[in-house]
Amino acid sequence: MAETNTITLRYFAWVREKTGRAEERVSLSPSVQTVAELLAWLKSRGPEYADAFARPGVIRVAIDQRHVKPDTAIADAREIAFFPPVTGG
Amino acid sequence: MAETNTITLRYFAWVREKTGRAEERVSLSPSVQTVAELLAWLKSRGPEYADAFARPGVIRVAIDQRHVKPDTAIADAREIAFFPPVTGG
Amino acid sequence: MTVSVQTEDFNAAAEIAALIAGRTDVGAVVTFTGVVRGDNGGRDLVAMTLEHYPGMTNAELEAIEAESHARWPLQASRIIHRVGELPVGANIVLVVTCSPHRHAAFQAAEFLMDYLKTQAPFWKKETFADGTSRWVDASDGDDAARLRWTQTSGA
Amino acid sequence: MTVSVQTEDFNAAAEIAALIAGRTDVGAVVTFTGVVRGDNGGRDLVAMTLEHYPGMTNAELEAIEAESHARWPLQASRIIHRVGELPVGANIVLVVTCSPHRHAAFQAAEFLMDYLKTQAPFWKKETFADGTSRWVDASDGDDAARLRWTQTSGA
Repeated sequence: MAETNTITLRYFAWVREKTGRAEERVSLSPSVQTVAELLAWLKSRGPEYADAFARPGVIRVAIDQRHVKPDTAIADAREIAFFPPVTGG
Repeated sequence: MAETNTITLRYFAWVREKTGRAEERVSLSPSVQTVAELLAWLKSRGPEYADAFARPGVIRVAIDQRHVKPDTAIADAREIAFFPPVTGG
Repeated sequence: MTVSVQTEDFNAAAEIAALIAGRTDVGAVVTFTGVVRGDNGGRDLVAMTLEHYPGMTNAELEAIEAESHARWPLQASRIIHRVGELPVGANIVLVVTCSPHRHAAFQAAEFLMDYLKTQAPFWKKETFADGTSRWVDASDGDDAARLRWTQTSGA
Repeated sequence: MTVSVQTEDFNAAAEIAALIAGRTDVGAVVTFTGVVRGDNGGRDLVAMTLEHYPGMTNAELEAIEAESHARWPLQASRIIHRVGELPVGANIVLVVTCSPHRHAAFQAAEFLMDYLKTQAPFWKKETFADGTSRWVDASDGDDAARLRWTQTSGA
Protein backbone atom coordinates (compact mmCIF):
# COMPACT_ATOMS: atom_id res chain seq x y z
CA MET A 1 0.00 0.00 0.00
CA ALA A 2 2.87 2.36 0.67
CA GLU A 3 4.67 1.84 -2.62
CA THR A 4 5.15 4.87 -4.86
CA ASN A 5 4.89 5.20 -8.61
CA THR A 6 7.82 6.98 -10.28
CA ILE A 7 6.85 8.58 -13.56
CA THR A 8 8.10 11.15 -16.04
CA LEU A 9 6.13 14.38 -16.28
CA ARG A 10 6.50 16.46 -19.44
CA TYR A 11 5.39 20.04 -20.04
CA PHE A 12 4.83 21.82 -23.34
CA ALA A 13 4.28 25.36 -24.64
CA TRP A 14 3.27 27.82 -21.91
CA VAL A 15 2.91 25.05 -19.34
CA ARG A 16 6.62 24.35 -19.87
CA GLU A 17 7.47 28.06 -19.68
CA LYS A 18 5.47 28.56 -16.46
CA THR A 19 6.80 25.50 -14.64
CA GLY A 20 10.28 26.37 -15.84
CA ARG A 21 11.05 22.83 -16.95
CA ALA A 22 10.42 20.54 -19.92
CA GLU A 23 10.37 17.34 -17.91
CA GLU A 24 11.01 15.83 -14.50
CA ARG A 25 10.67 12.53 -12.70
CA VAL A 26 8.38 12.40 -9.67
CA SER A 27 7.19 9.81 -7.21
CA LEU A 28 3.45 9.95 -6.79
CA SER A 29 1.68 9.19 -3.57
CA PRO A 30 -0.77 6.29 -3.89
CA SER A 31 -3.50 8.78 -3.01
CA VAL A 32 -3.08 10.40 -6.43
CA GLN A 33 -5.22 8.10 -8.57
CA THR A 34 -6.67 10.23 -11.37
CA VAL A 35 -5.54 12.92 -13.77
CA ALA A 36 -7.61 15.49 -11.86
CA GLU A 37 -5.94 14.52 -8.57
CA LEU A 38 -2.53 14.79 -10.22
CA LEU A 39 -3.36 18.29 -11.52
CA ALA A 40 -4.45 19.33 -7.99
CA TRP A 41 -1.22 17.96 -6.51
CA LEU A 42 0.92 19.71 -9.15
CA LYS A 43 -0.78 23.03 -8.40
CA SER A 44 0.32 22.71 -4.75
CA ARG A 45 4.01 22.24 -5.53
CA GLY A 46 5.06 25.90 -5.52
CA PRO A 47 4.32 29.29 -7.06
CA GLU A 48 5.47 28.37 -10.57
CA TYR A 49 3.23 25.28 -10.54
CA ALA A 50 0.38 27.26 -8.98
CA ASP A 51 0.69 29.65 -11.92
CA ALA A 52 0.96 26.93 -14.60
CA PHE A 53 -1.98 24.94 -13.23
CA ALA A 54 -4.11 27.86 -12.00
CA ARG A 55 -6.91 26.85 -14.38
CA PRO A 56 -6.72 23.06 -14.64
CA GLY A 57 -9.66 23.10 -17.05
CA VAL A 58 -7.52 24.57 -19.84
CA ILE A 59 -4.70 22.03 -19.40
CA ARG A 60 -4.76 19.01 -21.72
CA VAL A 61 -3.20 15.78 -20.52
CA ALA A 62 -1.72 12.77 -22.32
CA ILE A 63 -0.77 9.52 -20.60
CA ASP A 64 1.87 7.53 -22.44
CA GLN A 65 1.26 9.77 -25.46
CA ARG A 66 -2.51 9.38 -25.67
CA HIS A 67 -5.07 12.08 -24.91
CA VAL A 68 -6.89 11.40 -21.62
CA LYS A 69 -9.66 13.04 -19.57
CA PRO A 70 -9.56 14.36 -15.98
CA ASP A 71 -11.25 11.26 -14.60
CA THR A 72 -8.82 8.87 -16.29
CA ALA A 73 -6.92 6.67 -13.81
CA ILE A 74 -3.16 7.15 -13.83
CA ALA A 75 -2.67 3.41 -13.14
CA ASP A 76 0.81 2.35 -14.27
CA ALA A 77 1.56 5.35 -16.48
CA ARG A 78 5.21 5.82 -17.43
CA GLU A 79 4.92 9.32 -18.94
CA ILE A 80 2.30 12.00 -18.37
CA ALA A 81 2.33 15.21 -20.43
CA PHE A 82 0.62 18.53 -19.74
CA PHE A 83 -0.04 21.15 -22.39
CA PRO A 84 -2.44 23.84 -23.62
CA PRO A 85 -5.07 23.09 -26.28
CA VAL A 86 -3.16 22.33 -29.48
CA THR A 87 -2.71 25.01 -32.15
CA GLY A 88 -0.85 23.39 -35.04
CA GLY A 89 -1.82 23.21 -38.67
CA MET B 1 -38.84 40.74 -94.22
CA ALA B 2 -37.04 38.58 -96.77
CA GLU B 3 -33.52 39.36 -95.61
CA THR B 4 -31.43 36.45 -94.39
CA ASN B 5 -29.00 36.23 -91.48
CA THR B 6 -25.58 34.72 -92.30
CA ILE B 7 -23.92 33.16 -89.28
CA THR B 8 -21.13 30.76 -88.38
CA LEU B 9 -22.15 27.40 -86.97
CA ARG B 10 -19.59 25.44 -84.96
CA TYR B 11 -19.73 21.82 -83.88
CA PHE B 12 -17.76 20.11 -81.12
CA ALA B 13 -17.00 16.57 -79.92
CA TRP B 14 -19.40 13.95 -81.29
CA VAL B 15 -21.63 16.60 -82.86
CA ARG B 16 -18.60 17.59 -84.96
CA GLU B 17 -17.84 13.97 -85.80
CA LYS B 18 -21.44 13.20 -86.83
CA THR B 19 -21.94 16.32 -88.97
CA GLY B 20 -18.50 15.74 -90.46
CA ARG B 21 -17.46 19.35 -90.07
CA ALA B 22 -16.07 21.69 -87.40
CA GLU B 23 -17.73 24.83 -88.74
CA GLU B 24 -19.68 26.26 -91.63
CA ARG B 25 -21.40 29.47 -92.62
CA VAL B 26 -25.14 29.34 -93.28
CA SER B 27 -27.92 31.76 -94.24
CA LEU B 28 -30.90 31.33 -92.01
CA SER B 29 -34.46 31.85 -93.16
CA PRO B 30 -36.26 34.57 -91.17
CA SER B 31 -38.65 31.83 -90.04
CA VAL B 32 -35.88 30.36 -87.86
CA GLN B 33 -36.17 32.54 -84.77
CA THR B 34 -35.16 30.41 -81.79
CA VAL B 35 -32.52 27.89 -80.88
CA ALA B 36 -35.12 25.10 -80.95
CA GLU B 37 -36.19 26.11 -84.46
CA LEU B 38 -32.57 26.14 -85.58
CA LEU B 39 -32.03 22.63 -84.17
CA ALA B 40 -35.14 21.40 -86.06
CA TRP B 41 -33.88 22.97 -89.28
CA LEU B 42 -30.39 21.45 -88.86
CA LYS B 43 -31.89 18.01 -88.35
CA SER B 44 -33.60 18.31 -91.76
CA ARG B 45 -30.41 19.06 -93.68
CA GLY B 46 -29.38 15.48 -94.52
CA PRO B 47 -28.60 12.11 -92.96
CA GLU B 48 -25.44 13.21 -91.15
CA TYR B 49 -27.33 16.13 -89.56
CA ALA B 50 -30.33 13.90 -88.82
CA ASP B 51 -27.94 11.64 -86.93
CA ALA B 52 -26.13 14.44 -85.09
CA PHE B 53 -29.37 16.16 -84.06
CA ALA B 54 -31.53 13.05 -83.59
CA ARG B 55 -32.04 13.92 -79.91
CA PRO B 56 -32.01 17.73 -79.74
CA GLY B 57 -32.51 17.52 -75.96
CA VAL B 58 -28.95 16.31 -75.42
CA ILE B 59 -27.39 19.05 -77.57
CA ARG B 60 -26.08 22.10 -75.75
CA VAL B 61 -26.00 25.43 -77.58
CA ALA B 62 -23.94 28.58 -77.17
CA ILE B 63 -24.65 31.84 -78.98
CA ASP B 64 -21.65 34.08 -79.36
CA GLN B 65 -19.85 31.89 -76.80
CA ARG B 66 -22.48 32.00 -74.07
CA HIS B 67 -24.66 29.09 -72.98
CA VAL B 68 -28.29 29.53 -74.13
CA LYS B 69 -31.55 27.61 -73.81
CA PRO B 70 -33.83 26.18 -76.56
CA ASP B 71 -36.25 29.12 -76.34
CA THR B 72 -33.51 31.74 -76.68
CA ALA B 73 -33.96 34.00 -79.71
CA ILE B 74 -31.18 33.83 -82.27
CA ALA B 75 -31.56 37.55 -83.00
CA ASP B 76 -28.33 38.91 -84.50
CA ALA B 77 -26.05 36.05 -83.45
CA ARG B 78 -22.70 35.88 -85.24
CA GLU B 79 -21.62 32.43 -84.06
CA ILE B 80 -23.71 29.53 -82.78
CA ALA B 81 -22.07 26.41 -81.37
CA PHE B 82 -23.53 22.94 -80.82
CA PHE B 83 -22.00 20.37 -78.51
CA PRO B 84 -22.73 17.54 -76.06
CA PRO B 85 -22.90 18.18 -72.31
CA VAL B 86 -19.40 19.16 -71.22
CA THR B 87 -17.06 16.60 -69.63
CA GLY B 88 -13.85 18.44 -68.74
CA GLY B 89 -12.10 18.67 -65.41
CA MET C 1 -7.12 35.49 -60.93
CA THR C 2 -5.81 33.83 -64.03
CA VAL C 3 -6.94 30.97 -66.21
CA SER C 4 -4.99 29.05 -68.83
CA VAL C 5 -5.93 26.47 -71.44
CA GLN C 6 -2.78 24.76 -72.64
CA THR C 7 -1.26 21.54 -73.97
CA GLU C 8 1.75 21.77 -71.61
CA ASP C 9 1.88 20.18 -68.19
CA PHE C 10 1.81 22.25 -65.00
CA ASN C 11 3.55 22.16 -61.62
CA ALA C 12 1.28 22.68 -58.62
CA ALA C 13 4.07 23.90 -56.33
CA ALA C 14 5.27 26.47 -58.87
CA GLU C 15 1.70 27.75 -59.28
CA ILE C 16 1.25 28.05 -55.51
CA ALA C 17 4.57 29.90 -55.22
CA ALA C 18 3.58 32.34 -57.98
CA LEU C 19 0.23 33.08 -56.33
CA ILE C 20 1.61 33.82 -52.87
CA ALA C 21 4.88 35.49 -53.92
CA GLY C 22 5.29 38.83 -52.17
CA ARG C 23 2.13 38.36 -50.10
CA THR C 24 2.03 37.98 -46.33
CA ASP C 25 -1.73 37.61 -45.90
CA VAL C 26 -2.34 34.14 -47.35
CA GLY C 27 -2.80 31.48 -44.70
CA ALA C 28 -4.41 28.62 -46.61
CA VAL C 29 -3.79 27.23 -50.09
CA VAL C 30 -5.85 24.40 -51.57
CA THR C 31 -5.07 22.69 -54.85
CA PHE C 32 -7.07 20.21 -56.85
CA THR C 33 -5.33 18.16 -59.54
CA GLY C 34 -7.31 15.95 -61.91
CA VAL C 35 -5.37 13.02 -63.38
CA VAL C 36 -6.13 10.61 -66.27
CA ARG C 37 -7.14 7.26 -64.77
CA GLY C 38 -6.30 4.01 -66.58
CA ASP C 39 -9.08 1.85 -65.19
CA ASN C 40 -12.12 3.44 -66.74
CA GLY C 41 -15.17 1.18 -66.60
CA GLY C 42 -13.07 -1.96 -66.49
CA ARG C 43 -11.46 -1.28 -69.89
CA ASP C 44 -7.79 -0.47 -70.44
CA LEU C 45 -7.51 3.21 -71.22
CA VAL C 46 -4.38 4.34 -73.03
CA ALA C 47 -5.15 8.02 -73.57
CA MET C 48 -7.67 10.76 -73.00
CA THR C 49 -8.12 13.44 -75.67
CA LEU C 50 -9.41 16.80 -74.50
CA GLU C 51 -11.23 19.00 -77.02
CA HIS C 52 -12.43 22.49 -76.15
CA TYR C 53 -14.10 25.55 -77.62
CA PRO C 54 -11.37 28.18 -78.01
CA GLY C 55 -12.67 31.62 -77.20
CA MET C 56 -15.54 30.42 -75.09
CA THR C 57 -13.39 28.31 -72.75
CA ASN C 58 -11.35 31.15 -71.28
CA ALA C 59 -14.39 33.39 -70.88
CA GLU C 60 -16.29 30.62 -69.12
CA LEU C 61 -13.39 29.79 -66.79
CA GLU C 62 -12.95 33.47 -65.97
CA ALA C 63 -16.66 33.81 -65.17
CA ILE C 64 -16.52 30.77 -62.86
CA GLU C 65 -13.40 32.13 -61.16
CA ALA C 66 -15.01 35.57 -60.69
CA GLU C 67 -18.04 33.92 -59.11
CA SER C 68 -15.81 32.09 -56.62
CA HIS C 69 -14.19 35.40 -55.63
CA ALA C 70 -17.64 36.92 -55.13
CA ARG C 71 -18.63 34.07 -52.80
CA TRP C 72 -15.48 33.60 -50.68
CA PRO C 73 -12.67 35.85 -49.42
CA LEU C 74 -10.08 34.65 -51.91
CA GLN C 75 -6.82 36.53 -52.33
CA ALA C 76 -5.71 34.67 -55.43
CA SER C 77 -6.66 31.72 -57.56
CA ARG C 78 -5.55 29.84 -60.64
CA ILE C 79 -7.19 27.49 -63.12
CA ILE C 80 -5.16 25.53 -65.67
CA HIS C 81 -6.85 23.06 -68.00
CA ARG C 82 -4.89 20.97 -70.45
CA VAL C 83 -6.14 20.02 -73.93
CA GLY C 84 -4.98 17.57 -76.57
CA GLU C 85 -4.01 13.94 -76.08
CA LEU C 86 -3.02 13.00 -72.54
CA PRO C 87 -1.68 9.57 -71.50
CA VAL C 88 -2.76 7.67 -68.40
CA GLY C 89 -1.35 9.31 -65.30
CA ALA C 90 -1.10 12.74 -66.93
CA ASN C 91 -2.41 15.87 -65.26
CA ILE C 92 -5.65 17.24 -66.76
CA VAL C 93 -6.66 20.18 -64.61
CA LEU C 94 -5.31 22.27 -61.74
CA VAL C 95 -7.28 24.59 -59.49
CA VAL C 96 -5.57 26.62 -56.76
CA THR C 97 -7.28 28.84 -54.19
CA CYS C 98 -5.66 31.15 -51.62
CA SER C 99 -7.45 32.60 -48.60
CA PRO C 100 -6.66 33.74 -45.08
CA HIS C 101 -8.61 30.72 -43.77
CA ARG C 102 -8.80 27.10 -44.78
CA HIS C 103 -12.54 26.58 -45.00
CA ALA C 104 -12.95 29.27 -47.66
CA ALA C 105 -10.03 27.88 -49.66
CA PHE C 106 -11.50 24.34 -49.55
CA GLN C 107 -15.03 25.46 -50.42
CA ALA C 108 -13.91 27.67 -53.30
CA ALA C 109 -11.72 24.95 -54.82
CA GLU C 110 -14.57 22.45 -54.70
CA PHE C 111 -16.97 25.04 -56.15
CA LEU C 112 -14.55 25.81 -59.00
CA MET C 113 -14.24 22.13 -59.88
CA ASP C 114 -18.00 21.52 -59.71
CA TYR C 115 -18.70 24.46 -62.03
CA LEU C 116 -15.81 23.77 -64.35
CA LYS C 117 -16.99 20.18 -64.82
CA THR C 118 -20.51 21.23 -65.79
CA GLN C 119 -20.06 24.64 -67.46
CA ALA C 120 -16.68 24.91 -69.16
CA PRO C 121 -16.70 23.73 -72.80
CA PHE C 122 -14.30 20.77 -72.65
CA TRP C 123 -15.02 17.27 -73.94
CA LYS C 124 -13.12 14.07 -73.18
CA LYS C 125 -12.63 11.21 -75.59
CA GLU C 126 -11.21 7.95 -74.29
CA THR C 127 -8.97 5.73 -76.40
CA PHE C 128 -8.66 2.12 -75.26
CA ALA C 129 -5.94 -0.50 -75.65
CA ASP C 130 -8.09 -2.38 -78.22
CA GLY C 131 -8.00 0.65 -80.52
CA THR C 132 -11.61 1.74 -79.94
CA SER C 133 -12.52 5.13 -78.59
CA ARG C 134 -15.59 6.81 -77.16
CA TRP C 135 -16.73 10.19 -75.95
CA VAL C 136 -17.16 10.36 -72.18
CA ASP C 137 -20.76 10.83 -71.08
CA ALA C 138 -21.59 13.70 -68.77
CA SER C 139 -22.17 12.56 -65.21
CA ASP C 140 -25.43 13.10 -63.32
CA GLY C 141 -23.27 13.23 -60.20
CA ASP C 142 -21.45 16.27 -61.57
CA ASP C 143 -24.76 18.06 -62.17
CA ALA C 144 -25.87 17.24 -58.63
CA ALA C 145 -22.52 18.49 -57.27
CA ARG C 146 -22.97 21.81 -59.05
CA LEU C 147 -26.54 22.22 -57.85
CA ARG C 148 -25.38 22.08 -54.21
CA TRP C 149 -23.98 25.59 -54.62
CA THR C 150 -27.28 27.08 -55.75
CA GLN C 151 -29.08 25.87 -52.63
CA THR C 152 -26.81 27.18 -49.89
CA SER C 153 -25.06 30.43 -49.22
CA GLY C 154 -21.81 28.62 -49.87
CA ALA C 155 -20.03 30.67 -47.24
CA MET D 1 0.08 6.69 -45.82
CA THR D 2 3.02 8.53 -44.38
CA VAL D 3 3.45 11.36 -41.93
CA SER D 4 6.52 13.51 -41.28
CA VAL D 5 7.39 16.08 -38.65
CA GLN D 6 10.39 18.04 -39.85
CA THR D 7 12.14 21.40 -39.82
CA GLU D 8 12.77 21.34 -43.60
CA ASP D 9 10.41 22.83 -46.15
CA PHE D 10 8.35 20.66 -48.50
CA ASN D 11 7.32 20.79 -52.15
CA ALA D 12 3.67 20.02 -52.84
CA ALA D 13 4.23 18.94 -56.45
CA ALA D 14 7.04 16.55 -55.47
CA GLU D 15 4.82 15.01 -52.79
CA ILE D 16 1.95 14.57 -55.27
CA ALA D 17 4.31 12.96 -57.79
CA ALA D 18 5.66 10.55 -55.15
CA LEU D 19 2.14 9.51 -54.12
CA ILE D 20 0.85 8.76 -57.61
CA ALA D 21 4.09 7.38 -59.13
CA GLY D 22 3.44 4.03 -60.79
CA ARG D 23 -0.32 4.21 -60.15
CA THR D 24 -2.99 4.45 -62.84
CA ASP D 25 -6.04 4.52 -60.58
CA VAL D 26 -5.76 7.98 -58.99
CA GLY D 27 -8.11 10.53 -60.56
CA ALA D 28 -8.20 13.31 -57.96
CA VAL D 29 -5.49 14.85 -55.79
CA VAL D 30 -6.21 17.57 -53.22
CA THR D 31 -3.53 19.42 -51.29
CA PHE D 32 -3.82 21.81 -48.40
CA THR D 33 -0.88 24.04 -47.54
CA GLY D 34 -0.87 26.16 -44.39
CA VAL D 35 1.30 29.28 -44.56
CA VAL D 36 2.54 31.71 -41.85
CA ARG D 37 0.52 34.93 -42.17
CA GLY D 38 2.11 38.26 -41.32
CA ASP D 39 -1.02 40.19 -40.38
CA ASN D 40 -2.07 38.41 -37.22
CA GLY D 41 -4.56 40.47 -35.21
CA GLY D 42 -3.31 43.72 -36.63
CA ARG D 43 0.20 43.28 -35.24
CA ASP D 44 3.32 42.75 -37.35
CA LEU D 45 4.32 39.13 -37.07
CA VAL D 46 7.92 38.29 -37.89
CA ALA D 47 8.01 34.58 -37.07
CA MET D 48 5.99 31.65 -35.86
CA THR D 49 7.68 29.03 -33.68
CA LEU D 50 6.18 25.55 -33.76
CA GLU D 51 6.73 23.30 -30.74
CA HIS D 52 5.54 19.70 -30.67
CA TYR D 53 5.55 16.55 -28.56
CA PRO D 54 8.00 14.16 -30.20
CA GLY D 55 6.78 10.61 -30.02
CA MET D 56 3.15 11.53 -29.57
CA THR D 57 2.99 13.70 -32.68
CA ASN D 58 3.68 10.99 -35.23
CA ALA D 59 1.36 8.52 -33.52
CA GLU D 60 -1.43 11.09 -33.45
CA LEU D 61 -0.96 12.07 -37.10
CA GLU D 62 -0.92 8.39 -38.11
CA ALA D 63 -4.14 7.76 -36.19
CA ILE D 64 -5.83 10.73 -37.90
CA GLU D 65 -4.61 9.56 -41.29
CA ALA D 66 -5.84 5.99 -40.65
CA GLU D 67 -9.26 7.37 -39.69
CA SER D 68 -9.46 9.29 -42.99
CA HIS D 69 -8.72 6.08 -44.92
CA ALA D 70 -11.45 4.28 -42.98
CA ARG D 71 -13.96 6.99 -43.94
CA TRP D 72 -13.13 7.63 -47.61
CA PRO D 73 -11.78 5.55 -50.52
CA LEU D 74 -8.29 7.04 -50.40
CA GLN D 75 -5.49 5.41 -52.35
CA ALA D 76 -2.69 7.43 -50.82
CA SER D 77 -2.16 10.36 -48.50
CA ARG D 78 0.59 12.40 -46.93
CA ILE D 79 0.89 14.70 -43.94
CA ILE D 80 3.96 16.90 -43.38
CA HIS D 81 4.12 19.30 -40.45
CA ARG D 82 7.06 21.60 -39.93
CA VAL D 83 8.43 22.56 -36.50
CA GLY D 84 10.90 25.17 -35.28
CA GLU D 85 11.00 28.85 -36.19
CA LEU D 86 9.25 29.75 -39.44
CA PRO D 87 9.26 33.24 -41.00
CA VAL D 88 6.22 34.96 -42.48
CA GLY D 89 5.28 33.34 -45.76
CA ALA D 90 6.83 29.98 -44.83
CA ASN D 91 4.96 26.72 -45.26
CA ILE D 92 3.71 25.16 -42.00
CA VAL D 93 1.74 22.10 -42.98
CA LEU D 94 0.94 20.02 -46.06
CA VAL D 95 -1.86 17.50 -46.44
CA VAL D 96 -2.29 15.52 -49.67
CA THR D 97 -5.13 13.11 -50.46
CA CYS D 98 -5.51 10.86 -53.53
CA SER D 99 -8.76 9.18 -54.55
CA PRO D 100 -10.49 7.99 -57.72
CA HIS D 101 -13.02 10.81 -57.26
CA ARG D 102 -12.76 14.42 -56.29
CA HIS D 103 -15.39 14.69 -53.56
CA ALA D 104 -13.68 12.03 -51.41
CA ALA D 105 -10.29 13.72 -51.90
CA PHE D 106 -11.70 17.12 -50.87
CA GLN D 107 -13.61 15.77 -47.87
CA ALA D 108 -10.67 13.73 -46.59
CA ALA D 109 -8.24 16.66 -46.88
CA GLU D 110 -10.59 18.94 -44.95
CA PHE D 111 -11.16 16.20 -42.33
CA LEU D 112 -7.40 15.71 -41.91
CA MET D 113 -6.87 19.43 -41.36
CA ASP D 114 -9.78 19.75 -38.92
CA TYR D 115 -8.49 16.83 -36.83
CA LEU D 116 -4.85 17.81 -37.07
CA LYS D 117 -5.67 21.32 -35.81
CA THR D 118 -7.50 20.04 -32.74
CA GLN D 119 -5.78 16.72 -31.93
CA ALA D 120 -2.13 16.74 -32.99
CA PRO D 121 0.24 18.04 -30.28
CA PHE D 122 1.65 21.16 -31.92
CA TRP D 123 1.74 24.63 -30.40
CA LYS D 124 2.38 27.93 -32.14
CA LYS D 125 4.17 30.89 -30.61
CA GLU D 126 4.06 34.21 -32.44
CA THR D 127 6.97 36.66 -32.36
CA PHE D 128 6.16 40.25 -33.29
CA ALA D 129 8.21 43.09 -34.77
CA ASP D 130 8.25 44.87 -31.38
CA GLY D 131 10.10 41.90 -29.84
CA THR D 132 7.15 40.54 -27.86
CA SER D 133 5.81 37.05 -28.31
CA ARG D 134 2.73 35.09 -27.33
CA TRP D 135 1.32 31.60 -27.55
CA VAL D 136 -1.54 31.31 -30.02
CA ASP D 137 -4.89 30.53 -28.39
CA ALA D 138 -6.84 27.55 -29.62
CA SER D 139 -9.77 28.54 -31.79
CA ASP D 140 -13.38 27.69 -30.99
CA GLY D 141 -13.92 27.63 -34.75
CA ASP D 142 -11.43 24.78 -35.05
CA ASP D 143 -13.30 22.76 -32.43
CA ALA D 144 -16.56 23.39 -34.24
CA ALA D 145 -14.96 22.36 -37.55
CA ARG D 146 -13.82 19.07 -36.04
CA LEU D 147 -17.22 18.34 -34.50
CA ARG D 148 -18.84 18.46 -37.95
CA TRP D 149 -17.28 15.08 -38.71
CA THR D 150 -18.80 13.38 -35.69
CA GLN D 151 -22.34 14.34 -36.70
CA THR D 152 -22.45 13.14 -40.30
CA SER D 153 -21.36 10.00 -42.07
CA GLY D 154 -18.72 12.12 -43.77
CA ALA D 155 -19.04 10.12 -46.97
